Amino acid sequence: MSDYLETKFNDILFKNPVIPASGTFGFGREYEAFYDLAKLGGLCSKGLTLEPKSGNTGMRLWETPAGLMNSIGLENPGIDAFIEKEWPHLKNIDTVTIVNVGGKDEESYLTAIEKLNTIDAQLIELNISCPNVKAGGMAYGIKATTAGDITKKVVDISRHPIMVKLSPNGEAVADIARACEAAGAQGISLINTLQGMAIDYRKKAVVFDNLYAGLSGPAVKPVALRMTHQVCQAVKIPVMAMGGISDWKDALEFIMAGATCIQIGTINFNNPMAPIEIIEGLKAYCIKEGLANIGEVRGIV
Amino acid sequence: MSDYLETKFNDILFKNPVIPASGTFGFGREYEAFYDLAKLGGLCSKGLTLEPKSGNTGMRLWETPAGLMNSIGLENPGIDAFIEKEWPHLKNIDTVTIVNVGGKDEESYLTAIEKLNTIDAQLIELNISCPNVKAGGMAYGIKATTAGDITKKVVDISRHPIMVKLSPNGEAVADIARACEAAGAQGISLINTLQGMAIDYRKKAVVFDNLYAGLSGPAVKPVALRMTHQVCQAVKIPVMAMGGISDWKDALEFIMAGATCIQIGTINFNNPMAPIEIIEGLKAYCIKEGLANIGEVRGIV
Amino acid sequence: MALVQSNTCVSPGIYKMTVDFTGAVKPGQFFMLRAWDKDPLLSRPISVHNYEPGKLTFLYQVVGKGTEILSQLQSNDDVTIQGPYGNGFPEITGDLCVVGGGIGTAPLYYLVRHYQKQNPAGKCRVYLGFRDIAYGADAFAALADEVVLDVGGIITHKLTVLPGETVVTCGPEIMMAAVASAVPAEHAVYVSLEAHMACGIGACLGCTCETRSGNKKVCKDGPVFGREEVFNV
Amino acid sequence: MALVQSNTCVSPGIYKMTVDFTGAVKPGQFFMLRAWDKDPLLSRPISVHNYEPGKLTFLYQVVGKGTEILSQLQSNDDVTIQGPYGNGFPEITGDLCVVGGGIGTAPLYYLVRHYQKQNPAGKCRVYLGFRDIAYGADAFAALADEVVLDVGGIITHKLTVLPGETVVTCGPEIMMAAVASAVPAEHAVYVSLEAHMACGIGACLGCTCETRSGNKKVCKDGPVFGREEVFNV
Ligand SMILES: Cc1cc2nc3c(=O)[nH]c(=O)nc-3n(C[C@H](O)[C@H](O)[C@H](O)COP(=O)(O)OP(=O)(O)OC[C@H]3O[C@@H](n4cnc5c(N)ncnc54)[C@H](O)[C@@H]3O)c2cc1C
Ligand SMILES: Cc1cc2nc3c(=O)[nH]c(=O)nc-3n(C[C@H](O)[C@H](O)[C@H](O)COP(=O)(O)OP(=O)(O)OC[C@H]3O[C@@H](n4cnc5c(N)ncnc54)[C@H](O)[C@@H]3O)c2cc1C
Ligand SMILES: Cc1cc2nc3c(=O)[nH]c(=O)nc-3n(C[C@H](O)[C@H](O)[C@H](O)COP(=O)(O)O)c2cc1C
Ligand SMILES: Cc1cc2nc3c(=O)[nH]c(=O)nc-3n(C[C@H](O)[C@H](O)[C@H](O)COP(=O)(O)O)c2cc1C
Ligand code: FES
Ligand code: FES
Repeated sequence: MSDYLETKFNDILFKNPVIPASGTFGFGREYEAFYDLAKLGGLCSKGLTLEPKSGNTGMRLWETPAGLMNSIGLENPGIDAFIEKEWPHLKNIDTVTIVNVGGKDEESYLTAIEKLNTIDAQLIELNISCPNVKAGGMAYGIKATTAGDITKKVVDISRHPIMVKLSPNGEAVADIARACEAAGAQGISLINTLQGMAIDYRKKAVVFDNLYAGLSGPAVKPVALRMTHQVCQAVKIPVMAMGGISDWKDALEFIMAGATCIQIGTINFNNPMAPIEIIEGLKAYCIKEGLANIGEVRGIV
Repeated sequence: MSDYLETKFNDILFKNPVIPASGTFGFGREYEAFYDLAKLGGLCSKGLTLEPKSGNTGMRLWETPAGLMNSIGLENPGIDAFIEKEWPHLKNIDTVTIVNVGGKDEESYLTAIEKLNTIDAQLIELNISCPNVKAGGMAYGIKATTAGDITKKVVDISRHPIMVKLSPNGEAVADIARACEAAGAQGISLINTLQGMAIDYRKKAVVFDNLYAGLSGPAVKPVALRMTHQVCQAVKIPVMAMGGISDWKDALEFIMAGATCIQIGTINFNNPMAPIEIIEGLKAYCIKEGLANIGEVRGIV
Repeated sequence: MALVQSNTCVSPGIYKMTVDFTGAVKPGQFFMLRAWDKDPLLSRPISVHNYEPGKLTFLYQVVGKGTEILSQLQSNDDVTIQGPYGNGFPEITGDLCVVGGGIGTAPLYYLVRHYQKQNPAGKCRVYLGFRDIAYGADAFAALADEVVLDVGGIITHKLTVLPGETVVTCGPEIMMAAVASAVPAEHAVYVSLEAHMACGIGACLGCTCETRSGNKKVCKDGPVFGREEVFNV
Repeated sequence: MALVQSNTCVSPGIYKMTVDFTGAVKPGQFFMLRAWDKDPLLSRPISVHNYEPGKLTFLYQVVGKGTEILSQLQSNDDVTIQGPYGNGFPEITGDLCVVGGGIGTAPLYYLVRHYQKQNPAGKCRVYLGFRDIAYGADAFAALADEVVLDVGGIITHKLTVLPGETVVTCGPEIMMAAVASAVPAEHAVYVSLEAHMACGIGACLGCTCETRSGNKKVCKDGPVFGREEVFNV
């Protein structure tokens, strides 16, 4: 990609601001059949936890109007297996790799972070916002005090910059973002999924074994855009925004709201080429509007 | 309608549990061209405030995927004009009329409630959750303490039962519901609109003069259903649920989640006959399932 | 539900659709159209371009998802139409001067036809302005006493209103505002406004416009207003 | 994008669609189909019912919005297909016994054709069970050595597996489980699972099923599994 889209997230240089979102892109391999991953601004790993997790039982996906509910429950091979089996492949891709880390308690977060100190990841996305695991990160992510607390402890021991991924389900998101910034976070990403519920009226039963699940996709875009704007107004650290982005126009709106980078989630399932089309769309927009770099419209609203 | 759908909300008898939602149905007159309003379980007035309000300037509507954002800003003729011009018409309709009341401060809420003591409304919906007026109700609705506080004051002076309409934008909605119950509310309704944002990338500007606006429609259903379930688990007073209901199946899911009645909002715009079709659909469901009354599936999940 | 009789492209991006409909329809009224389920969520307001019993015609421009879907309808497809809604143009006596810009010319055709039927002796002149490509001018020429056509310019530059004429204008707001201030005060001027609409019937208050006499609903109190109500003239 | 060659109703609620496609396609694989934008949001997994170069056939049942939209496609319409995905059935040597239930018969037709091409001397027997109305039995009868058809009953009641047969089953999970426990241990039994899918390619972990060797993805590691992997037999 060209200079039109080059974007600095602190001192990390992204070729472009477009990054597939955690959990919607596996560890990238599946999408190599569609395009060269080096075209991406970066990519973000599936949410990892210290121990391997087999995820939630029962139904894991449910479609809603313009949305998708998921209850994957952080199924993942664990940090060790990731470092051994996925990282050697990922590190050779010419793009920024973000490692997404979840945890069930302080200790599991910290041990996971320590293990990641052994690899040369460029950015860690601290997931304190997964609504799908009972003893999970969201407990930290819905209150400014606990969010700040865990962020501080993680920042203290990590040799990598920490971007904290916020939940849309808690108290005022700007307060939480400020607490994370104060605790030393080098970036904020948002939003994780909105907590929702599905009932199968035919079966007279809830759809998900875990009762509630996470809503994502185009349906959530207005909420995600509002929260992105609130957080961009509240903090000085860069923001990586997501939530329902499905084309370059949506991506542009998040950038106009102040986001430095944007992540592409659910729409990957609808259109595997979406990230590439968004990159191309943003570039065409720069050319058409006579922008030297997309950064010229960042935060202009 | 028949006994299949008769529903008691405390001691108020509704012919059926289907009620058009505040702000999506004017004062009912416009829909009389489509059907006899007496077929409805009830109807709910546009949000009223003590003084007439001309509402928000600029764009007021914006479509989103499976959703609608609005920034009406509680345009309404004021309580006095309502009592004088609309109530005489409404009170003669053979259905339950709910009066929705918003306010900018404690005094305006209380004076409005006092004025409503002069008419024979059956139920008041206390709107502490409108995201579209700056000094508006939502300030009360997003914290349990303030929500409980205003509820108590209103309950104390109202001769009508008070149903408090909750915001999905605040702290844990179950806590807020509990606080309202403890303060003497006789019912809870939810959800009001989710706070969202829209940007018009062509104009490089925010869409709404008021910056943020309220999201409703099918897109929000999973969130509304989750909150309905949480609140129904948390309180003993009856719940009137809404948020994205577009057909009888959706309505049934909210009832299965524990709602006593359901309100029909945005979908009225898409299909003016929606409430009637929902009533008929629920009745047909009862017959098909051999239920004597829809209440048999209430709260079964 | 109405059956589509025909739906054809009459100019790049401009379609004319005729559907089965019989009922009382006034010029300046509109229908809410949909030919989709929930994506987009809302119906789309489209003015009456022409009407005779059994035959209701719309002229519309493809600008987004809704009009795109409409443009793909074929004969015998179903389209949901609700209406007619809105106040429509007032009954005009005396001479008529219409000023249309772009797709704003759509409702003026039925107005001119109706006017001529009501006022066989009346004179009717038509100004049409287009940005790039004109459409529908021939049809107006077949009806009106005079048609002034402008492409790429500013139609109000050409506008001279004759004594006794009532002026009706529909087009981009900026054009209608220019007409409203250009036409001498002794002429009545009516403008047809646009607004994003949800319900189309006056229930949602989403289409409110400020007028001299307070808020009005474009869908129900309008879309036609006297110029002095909505413009500072 | 692929062009629809034909799309016809073959039985109430059951459609057969043929589209342009050329590539390597194994029996038991599936494609992700869509003919809509974002309502519904996801593509729909549909098995390969038959394939020859230039001609890919699906057989599907209308059960909801997605399949409803598919059923309305006409010749020369576009449909987006991604695939083929999934492991497909293993290459079978020896004799073959297939057991299909309802729309689960869809992938078995191509399996039988392929099997016979690879094993000209092999014997192939087919059991087909339907709840109300049978479809496709004639086509199987034209290929297979024997077809046992059951409507309204329980197909496993009729099932006898002959020595040397490999069993392949696709249909409601309860039927496949019954087949899995009915067939003596010396026969290999393969089952084709269903799951709600978002990506279809192994990226979302939404279609996971528990197997003896841990979680597997139905879309990528399956949809075909050995019975001992997924059923307690
Ligand atoms: C009373 C009335 C009569 C109308 N008559 C006609 C007509 O006869 N022929 C015709 O072509 N158009 C007419 N319009 C405009 C037409 O309704 C819009 O172009 C249409 O709704 C756009 O829908 P869409 O899904 O294609 O575009 P969208 O994707 O919804 O929007 C595309 C662009 O059009 C704008 N837009 C959307 N809805 C409206 C609206 N209601 N009014 C104005 N701009 C809008 C959007 O802001 C956006 O810039 C009329 C509008 C009104 C209010
Ligand atoms: C690998 C695979 C191959 C398949 N092959 C065929 C085939 O050849 N022919 C055929 O008719 N169907 C096939 N199916 C099932 C088909 O994918 C679903 O029927 C379809 O997705 C339903 O979409 P819908 O929008 O019409 O229904 P929806 O409105 O989405 O749902 C209607 C009902 O179908 C269920 N359903 C939805 N998606 C699936 C799914 N992916 N799997 C199972 N049930 C589902 C829902 O829970 C609901 O009860 C296959 C499924 C898989 C996983
Ligand atoms: C199937 C699925 C799995 C997800 N897994 C994770 C995860 O492991 N870690 C995480 O931080 N977010 C996860 N998410 C959330 C997304 O990264 C993203 O925050 C959310 O989906 C909103 O963006 P979208 O609307 O573009 O999908 C997941 C989302 C989906 C749909
Ligand atoms: C145009 C519009 C106006 C509304 N006005 C009010 C109002 O005056 N008072 C109120 O309590 N809620 C108001 N609401 C919120 C609805 O009553 C309802 O809570 C919300 O729209 C969610 O339900 P729905 O998804 O079915 O529309 C309004 C909603 C819309 C779309
Ligand atoms: S569109 Fe609803 S009031 Fe006019
Ligand atoms: S459907 Fe996504 S992993 Fe199988």
